[in-house]
Amino acid sequence: MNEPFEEQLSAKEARQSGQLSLFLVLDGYEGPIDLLLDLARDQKIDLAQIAILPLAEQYLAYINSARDLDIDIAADYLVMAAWLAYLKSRLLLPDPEPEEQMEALDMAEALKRQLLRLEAMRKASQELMALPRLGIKRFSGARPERFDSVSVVSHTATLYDLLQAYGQIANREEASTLTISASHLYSVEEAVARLGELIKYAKGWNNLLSFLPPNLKTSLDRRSALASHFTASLEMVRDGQARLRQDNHFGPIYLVATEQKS
Amino acid sequence: MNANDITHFRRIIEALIFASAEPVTDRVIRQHLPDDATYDAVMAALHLRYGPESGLDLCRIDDRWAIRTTEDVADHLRSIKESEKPLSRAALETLAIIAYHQPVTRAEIEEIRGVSISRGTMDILLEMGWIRPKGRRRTPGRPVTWGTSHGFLDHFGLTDINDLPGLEELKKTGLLRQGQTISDVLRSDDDLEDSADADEDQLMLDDLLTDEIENDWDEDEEGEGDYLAEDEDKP
Amino acid sequence: MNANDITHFRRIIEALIFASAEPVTDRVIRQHLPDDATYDAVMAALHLRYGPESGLDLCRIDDRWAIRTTEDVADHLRSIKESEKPLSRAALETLAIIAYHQPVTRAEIEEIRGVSISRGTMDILLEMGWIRPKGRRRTPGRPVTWGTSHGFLDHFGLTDINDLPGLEELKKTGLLRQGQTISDVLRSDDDLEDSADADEDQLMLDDLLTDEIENDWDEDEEGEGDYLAEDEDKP
Repeated sequence: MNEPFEEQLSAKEARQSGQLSLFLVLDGYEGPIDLLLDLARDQKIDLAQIAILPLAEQYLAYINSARDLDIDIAADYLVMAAWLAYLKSRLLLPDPEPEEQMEALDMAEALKRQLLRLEAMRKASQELMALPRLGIKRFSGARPERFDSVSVVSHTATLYDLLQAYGQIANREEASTLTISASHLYSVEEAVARLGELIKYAKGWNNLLSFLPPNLKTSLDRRSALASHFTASLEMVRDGQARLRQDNHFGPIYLVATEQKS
Repeated sequence: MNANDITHFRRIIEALIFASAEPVTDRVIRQHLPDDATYDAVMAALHLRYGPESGLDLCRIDDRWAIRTTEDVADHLRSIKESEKPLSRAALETLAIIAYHQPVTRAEIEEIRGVSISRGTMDILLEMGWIRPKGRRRTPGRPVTWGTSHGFLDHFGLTDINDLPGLEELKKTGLLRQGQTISDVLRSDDDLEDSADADEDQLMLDDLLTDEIENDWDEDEEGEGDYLAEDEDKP
Repeated sequence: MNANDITHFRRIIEALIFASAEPVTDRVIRQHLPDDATYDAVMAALHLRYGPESGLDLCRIDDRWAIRTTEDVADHLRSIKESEKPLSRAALETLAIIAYHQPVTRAEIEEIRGVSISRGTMDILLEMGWIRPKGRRRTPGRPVTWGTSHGFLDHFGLTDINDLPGLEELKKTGLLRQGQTISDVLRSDDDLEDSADADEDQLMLDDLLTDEIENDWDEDEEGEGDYLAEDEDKP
């Protein structure tokens, strides 16, 4: 029932049958751990008893024969080969440093563990697939009926809600009209131009208020004109075109052009 | 054939009927059974098992068999849960626009609201029975126009669609602001999020409802289309 | 509560579970029952009814119930057997690793298999409805962790994840715990700084494995869609 496992078997058979099909064989393995696991299975039934050193040697011999045949070997197989070669040398030549000898043993242990773990997962996957699976060994009812309790949501709204909603829509529209009127606020640029012209004709100190345009209807217009004219007057003072005077706090502000003598 | 055998076959036929997508024909059932006597005994046992004691029924459909839930139980399971939800802001505004601007197309509603309407919004209003298609606009694409239904008048306690207060009346209630300043605009923006002010508005509206709706409405009775005349923005 | 009442409720719950395609949660079942005592009595009655006498089985799947045909009648139901799509070895192993190591990240799966997983492998398992994202690991990059779904339990006939074949044994061998592997060794050769992190991760993972596999399966039961927002470190 498990075709994939058959595939793997055929890869293994190919490996055992000789080197001609080496390329195909490597292709049939899912990475170096898979190949190692296959080699290990040849060596022992009980993977827990596996000897890492001969396994490393087998792997290296296998990769080398593939190399001799000029077969393209994927990088991870080569990385593993390098690592195993290193491990082998460390295991074979007892290190003078006991600490490093321990490290080599740890590495061997880690490899063994890795093999055991993958083997365990392979076995587990087969056991899983052998369970009484739905649609294979067990069946569900094929004519499901649905009883989701129909939840009927009725929406509530009062006349007040409705009117309020409409009022707000209308308000939004008015608001957008007002945005346009807001651009009629007196700009500083306008004030600079106006004040610059007017001040040429003004004699002596004059109240800043007297420079404001005459047709200011609302207090908002008035305030904005005042603010921009005041700012404009400050700019003119900075530029040396005018001087400002205020005799007391909150008192009237007077303006005079610099060319004139007060 | 002893009782054990009957149970054995009954179990098979039970599973077969359960797991088959279509009702199972007598022919197929018999294929699983050694003889007619077993067939009779098995079907009798199944009828017993799926009798009044069960929430399921062994139904005969022509020459086929199926196990279905009994009607009384199905009704029980299909319990209807009613719940009330306030109408969403989007739905409320859409409804208001339809009420005031009818007949109005979807595109026009979107233009007025400044945002597009999701399908669900119209669906909810349709489902509530508050709006209905009124016809088609004689413009390219012939879009459907929408209006309010009798259900709408019923629900909102209106006798006639012209009973809806016009914009001027809304202004008097404070629902629609007039003579706005920047701060007014800012405040009305706040209103969108903050419904705390609503109580205040409610009070004013109550005044309006008692004073004006009941007494004074007749003035814009005539002129079907005119009651919104002050709304120049309308397409 | 008398026997008649129990029968009344048993009929309803029987129909509910019988006719539902997906396993029915305890929560839904309880919604149809007045109290816990009735729940207990009804479920006991149903167990009796779908006992060995029946060709159908009342299966518990985590906190859900479903009626499925018994294994022993399967041979008679060959006509309705679904044609089985064989899974690739990669998919099978990935599924086993997810089932036994959950919650597990993609990188951890790759480490166990010693190769990278192709996109399609996880996709197939997701499409089968057997795996689901469980949260995110509290490690750099906050990788998504994977676990099995209710669909997995239902498909493989497991009541909960502790029923996985050989799980106890595997736990004893310690193979399910993240131990030092050759890729750790390779990595620590490459980059000594990394290995410090790795140890830390390992500690947390061990905690997670013991915590979650043994006790805490239901943790992210609700909010299937919320998993991305969820941390495994949530209370």
